[in-house]
Amino acid sequence: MTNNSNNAQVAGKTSIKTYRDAINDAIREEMRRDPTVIVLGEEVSGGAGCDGEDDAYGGVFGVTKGLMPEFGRERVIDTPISEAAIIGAAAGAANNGLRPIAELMFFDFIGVSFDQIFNQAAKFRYMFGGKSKTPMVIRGTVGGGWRAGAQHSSMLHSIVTHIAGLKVVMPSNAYDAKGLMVQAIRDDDPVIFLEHKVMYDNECEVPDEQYAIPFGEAAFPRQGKDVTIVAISNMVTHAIAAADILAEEGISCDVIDPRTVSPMDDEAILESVEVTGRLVVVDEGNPRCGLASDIAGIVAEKGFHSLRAPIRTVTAPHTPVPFAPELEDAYLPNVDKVLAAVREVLGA
Amino acid sequence: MTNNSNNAQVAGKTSIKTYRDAINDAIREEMRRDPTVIVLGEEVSGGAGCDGEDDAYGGVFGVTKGLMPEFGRERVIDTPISEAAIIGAAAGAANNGLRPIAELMFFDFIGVSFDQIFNQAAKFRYMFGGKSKTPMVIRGTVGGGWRAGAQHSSMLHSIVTHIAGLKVVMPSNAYDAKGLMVQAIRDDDPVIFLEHKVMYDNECEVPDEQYAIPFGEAAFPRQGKDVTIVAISNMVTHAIAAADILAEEGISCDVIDPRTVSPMDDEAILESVEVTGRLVVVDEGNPRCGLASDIAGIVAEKGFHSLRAPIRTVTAPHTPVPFAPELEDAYLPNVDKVLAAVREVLGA
Amino acid sequence: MPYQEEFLLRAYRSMRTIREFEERCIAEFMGGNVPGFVHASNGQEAIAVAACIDLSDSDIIGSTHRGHGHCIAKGCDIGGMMKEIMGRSTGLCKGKGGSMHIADIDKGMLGANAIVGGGPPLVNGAALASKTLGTKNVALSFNGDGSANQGTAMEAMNMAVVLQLPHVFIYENNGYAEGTAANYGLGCDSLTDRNAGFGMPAECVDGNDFFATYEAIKVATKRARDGGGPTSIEAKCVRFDGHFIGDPQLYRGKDEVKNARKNQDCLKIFRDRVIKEGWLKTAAMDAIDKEIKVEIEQAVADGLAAPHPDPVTDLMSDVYCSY
Amino acid sequence: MPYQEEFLLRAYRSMRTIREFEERCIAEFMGGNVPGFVHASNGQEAIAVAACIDLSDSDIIGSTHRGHGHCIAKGCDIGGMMKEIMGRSTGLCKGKGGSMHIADIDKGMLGANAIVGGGPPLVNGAALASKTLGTKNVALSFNGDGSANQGTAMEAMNMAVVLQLPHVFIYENNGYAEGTAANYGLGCDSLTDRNAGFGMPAECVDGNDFFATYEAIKVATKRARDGGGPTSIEAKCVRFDGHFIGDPQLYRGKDEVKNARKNQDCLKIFRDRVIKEGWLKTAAMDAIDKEIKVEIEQAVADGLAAPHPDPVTDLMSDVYCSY
Ligand SMILES: Cc1ncc(C[n+]2csc(CCOP(=O)(O)OP(=O)(O)O)c2C)c(N)n1
Ligand SMILES: Cc1ncc(C[n+]2csc(CCOP(=O)(O)OP(=O)(O)O)c2C)c(N)n1
Ligand SMILES: [Mg+2]
Ligand SMILES: [Mg+2]
Repeated sequence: MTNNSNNAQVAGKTSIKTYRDAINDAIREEMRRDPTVIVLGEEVSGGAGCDGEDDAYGGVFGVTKGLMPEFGRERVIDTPISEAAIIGAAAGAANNGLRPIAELMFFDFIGVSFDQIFNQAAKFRYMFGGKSKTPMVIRGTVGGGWRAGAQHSSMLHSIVTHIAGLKVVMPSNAYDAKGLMVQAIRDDDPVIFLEHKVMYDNECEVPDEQYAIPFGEAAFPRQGKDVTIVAISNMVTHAIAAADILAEEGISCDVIDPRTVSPMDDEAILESVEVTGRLVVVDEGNPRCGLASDIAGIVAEKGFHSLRAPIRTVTAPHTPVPFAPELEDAYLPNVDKVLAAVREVLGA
Repeated sequence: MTNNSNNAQVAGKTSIKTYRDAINDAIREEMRRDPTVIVLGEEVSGGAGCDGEDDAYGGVFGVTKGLMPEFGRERVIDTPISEAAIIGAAAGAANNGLRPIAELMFFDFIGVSFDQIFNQAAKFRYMFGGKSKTPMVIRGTVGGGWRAGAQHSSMLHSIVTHIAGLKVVMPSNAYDAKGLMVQAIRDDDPVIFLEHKVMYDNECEVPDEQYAIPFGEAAFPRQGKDVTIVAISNMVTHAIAAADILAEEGISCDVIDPRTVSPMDDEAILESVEVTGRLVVVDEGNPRCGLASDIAGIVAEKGFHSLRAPIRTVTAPHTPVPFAPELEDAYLPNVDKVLAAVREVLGA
Repeated sequence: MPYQEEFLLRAYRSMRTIREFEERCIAEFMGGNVPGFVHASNGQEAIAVAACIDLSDSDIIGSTHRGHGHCIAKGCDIGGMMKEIMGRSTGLCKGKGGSMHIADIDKGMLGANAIVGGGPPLVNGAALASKTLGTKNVALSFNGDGSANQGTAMEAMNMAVVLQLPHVFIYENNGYAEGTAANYGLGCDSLTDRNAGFGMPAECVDGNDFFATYEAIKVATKRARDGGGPTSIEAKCVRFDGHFIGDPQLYRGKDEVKNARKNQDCLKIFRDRVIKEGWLKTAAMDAIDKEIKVEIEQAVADGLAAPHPDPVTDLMSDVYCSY
Repeated sequence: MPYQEEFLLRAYRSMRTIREFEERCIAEFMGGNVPGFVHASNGQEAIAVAACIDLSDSDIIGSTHRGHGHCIAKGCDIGGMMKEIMGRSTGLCKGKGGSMHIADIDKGMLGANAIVGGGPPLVNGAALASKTLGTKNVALSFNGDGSANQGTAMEAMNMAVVLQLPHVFIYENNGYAEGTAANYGLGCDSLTDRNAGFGMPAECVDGNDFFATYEAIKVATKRARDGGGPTSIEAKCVRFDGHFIGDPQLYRGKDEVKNARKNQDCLKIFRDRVIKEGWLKTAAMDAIDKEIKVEIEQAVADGLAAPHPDPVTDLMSDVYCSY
């Protein structure tokens, strides 16, 4: 297993795979196994109605490449630019026997489809007294680093985490991405599956066979006893890098990757803080009502007596994502900011 | 001043006014003063194109009643049921010389208009390098208690608080409602103004003249030294009731009403906790990535050394809002839950 | 006789049940037995029944905030409905949904929807499932003149055409969206023409005439089932009550409702027609009226006697299938 | 001569500036000098210029992700644009916006929009301000064939009709939304007919023909200014480059782009026409071509030399007017 992979071990043959291919793998195998799994979204194949090649994109990030040639346009459905109708179609289909995987090319597009996500799909089961199930996955790319500007770089995971009825999955490496996607597809509830766009080419060792990683179980990419670092999605990369630097200084960090933020493995965090007494939370999202303060709040409520120092959160500032590279780099949490926060909670 | 009113004092004539009328007052006077202020939304007047009476509703909760007869349909604009177009029209008009007040009849309808709120109005100023201003108010009703079910009873303030570029205002009484609405209209940034539907008939003494309450300044409806209770919107009502009960037992509560949650008066909260060492946060919203944990997180980071007990949050559970009265009552925070939380942080 | 007697009696029974149910809902709401917001569909019964009478349980409908009639027409149990609307734990949704979120998946009733325009994208999904799985089920969405202006409804129409989904879009044009005239909210002269512009067959019918509505929807449903894609049916009709129960309706013209109840009552029109044509006897219909009165009476009594949900266990269950 | 020479030269200069700007953008992007996503509008110059050439700074346009041409046509400074696209602090938006969020409020350019369909509701707002304040300004939104299917765009059309807003909806139908054919995404046979269904005059023109496009938009703009409400203009055109710069365009037919560049180049068509009609001389246009080459060269050089934003002060400023 390489750096970013998870604590679990799986037997059998493995290959070095990118995050992109790991997700593609998971979807393809589930589609082979289960004819009710479909994929829909804009350019999930590409080339619909055109004179040139089919499957021209396979998703603008290439994640669904090859699915249409194998499963046909009936199961890999290019749609008009109508995100509300995409999510609605997925939700309605999920209530009627399919297991749709809907793509929001950028998760920033929840703005035009949010009602179908939070008032419809998320609430069916409860509103209808438990009599319906809505097994659907909404895939979306999140995060900065691509110089894509304010409307294509947001995280927004905190918003969906706020909504009861949604499960929110944020893999930080290819191994987790595959196992969590398999679980997401097999899960009977609506799952928001957020892929950080800077990680698509990240590789690690991934089992060839299908495996499902249960939701609500954190991974522990580094173990330690001086300070707990909780990080999510691409921030895990920075947390691990910081932990490795600090390890050389004799500071041992317990890095926790919740992997799914709803449900979230609170216990893993609380148990770690019981040992370390110190907590740094790293999240690329905006700070107010965000995941970082959510975790801080949980620990301040349930793990207060373990704490030996103020909690430190490392997040983006309370601004939109700026375009210019210098600004975007300053906006994003990075290794240096994690190091500074860890030193602060230790020095305090 | 009655129970719920704020710490500030204003000279001049006052009247007993409902929360509804206080908001109506603020809007009417601003419309008289400033011809660029307009109101738009569904049924803000009512009766458009009909044979019967005009101004038939004046908003479904009657908040904008009487405005259309005074200012005409050019400034009090009934719209089709197209929330994205309503918010967009307000935002575009705000960039071009008007000060629109757009109504989302229920704030639950952000789902169909969210892009125009969070990707457009909220981001213009930043994306355009400070070269535009977007002075608009989005009014919406929030909250439970009306047995209106899962799609008409949500709070959702935490979601807009997460968004940089939005200011979020949540008055807990008629006095604040008027002063904050005046400020909201005069403010040059997009303001989300959330009216809790169970408070429309609540009355208190309200000055007749216009006054603006600055954003980011908390009110202190009860002062005390044993425990800090931060509550927002209609939860202030419960916090005050709890504080009054506890006062009889000799427990003195410092009740803080932030009034605006973005910007929020962190300092008032931190100063109070410095004295009390104990914090209870009461919020009707859902718990995950919500305002309650946001405040808890801030205090765990910046006020940690003041804390003498775990923070307690009192929120709705992680479920949609149920319909049946027994269930909705169990869902909502209330005086008993606040009392229990306070006793817990004191007893601990 | 172009219709079988059994069919006509079934249609009449269904319409009368809706009428009686709604009128009783209004009374019970006024009497304090029904919490929340309730939107009654009395006056619009013919459309619901015309749309649903030929459907099987595996065909799907998606409804609106004004959904009782659609539920009843689709075969939902009126006892379970009444309990739901009263917020009882034995209601169709355990009391968690209420009037605006009533659903009955087993009957192919995908749910009322308290979000105007919320339904049509979902019904596309039901239609897509039918197409993908090859089940030949059709899906119908109910829409209002007001909800026609919601972007979600328009997106759904385009997508239904693009994917050739078996989806019949029914627009109940009752002249009002709350207190706003349909003619005001719709910028176009004809919603049917606007919908035709999306590339689907579109027809406008008199929604007070059960037979006209039935025939139009029958053609559309058959087309959908045969793989011919979506259709729009606009049915002009009258809302007999307020937007919500308790609405003072100041925006309506003097005598408008009175006249409509007299001249545009779809039940009266149905009765007159079947009697004129000699298809049914008055006595048969009167007998149904009596039976239904009893049934509704029973539903209300059962509703009032039904248990309330448990604030602890029911509050926290049914959020997820597993968590 | 139906057009003044000054007008024709201005039109040509504007179109040529866009062409040159876009081609240079593509080169600078490929050379690594432009960060992020860039969508070039070369091939579609005639529409931008036809729409904006008669507008004043107080008329408003709202643009799309493919907005450079609209900016230039509306009079934005190309130096400021290039700096913005390169992310420099002296760019039109201080480098905070970039290509997809470029705006210039002083020039009545309300902003590109990285959200497909994000613009039309906002342009309604600009039009509403004009109507309310009685300024007689008109507002134009640019839309694509793909964005036509976004609910926001359709809602905006209906609302513009209902409120009789001075808003001209321009649909640049370049045959593609990313790698999806316009004919696939649009379920209807004719977008123009679909838009007409909303209750506004709607016309389809050859967007490669500057003159045809100009005349149609002129009528629409005048109607709007005179209080006659909105219009839809669909202009069929060709996207010369990829959806984004770097797009391999596998979905396009063999030789499609080559043929289009040869036969459907709006600049060539313009030149041929004005020469055939004897309205302009080749030399005059060639001279403009040369001037523009120099201008763009200068814009790039200035862009590359321009200061970068400050990661501390610039990051945190401009979120609010006051907080
Ligand atoms: C998104 C949204 N906007 C507004 C409302 C409030 N609302 C409920 S019903 C209604 C009118 C709907 O009119 P129409 O579609 O004609 O249906 P009708 O009430 O006439 O049956 C409105 C505005 C809502 N529930 N959801
Ligand atoms: C809401 C939203 N959905 C999807 C996208 C991704 N996207 C950007 S441009 C585009 C195609 C737009 O097509 P069209 O409107 O025809 O404009 P064109 O690119 O042809 O100029 C898509 C799908 C987006 N930016 N916003
Ligand atoms: Mg209606
Ligand atoms: Mg296009």
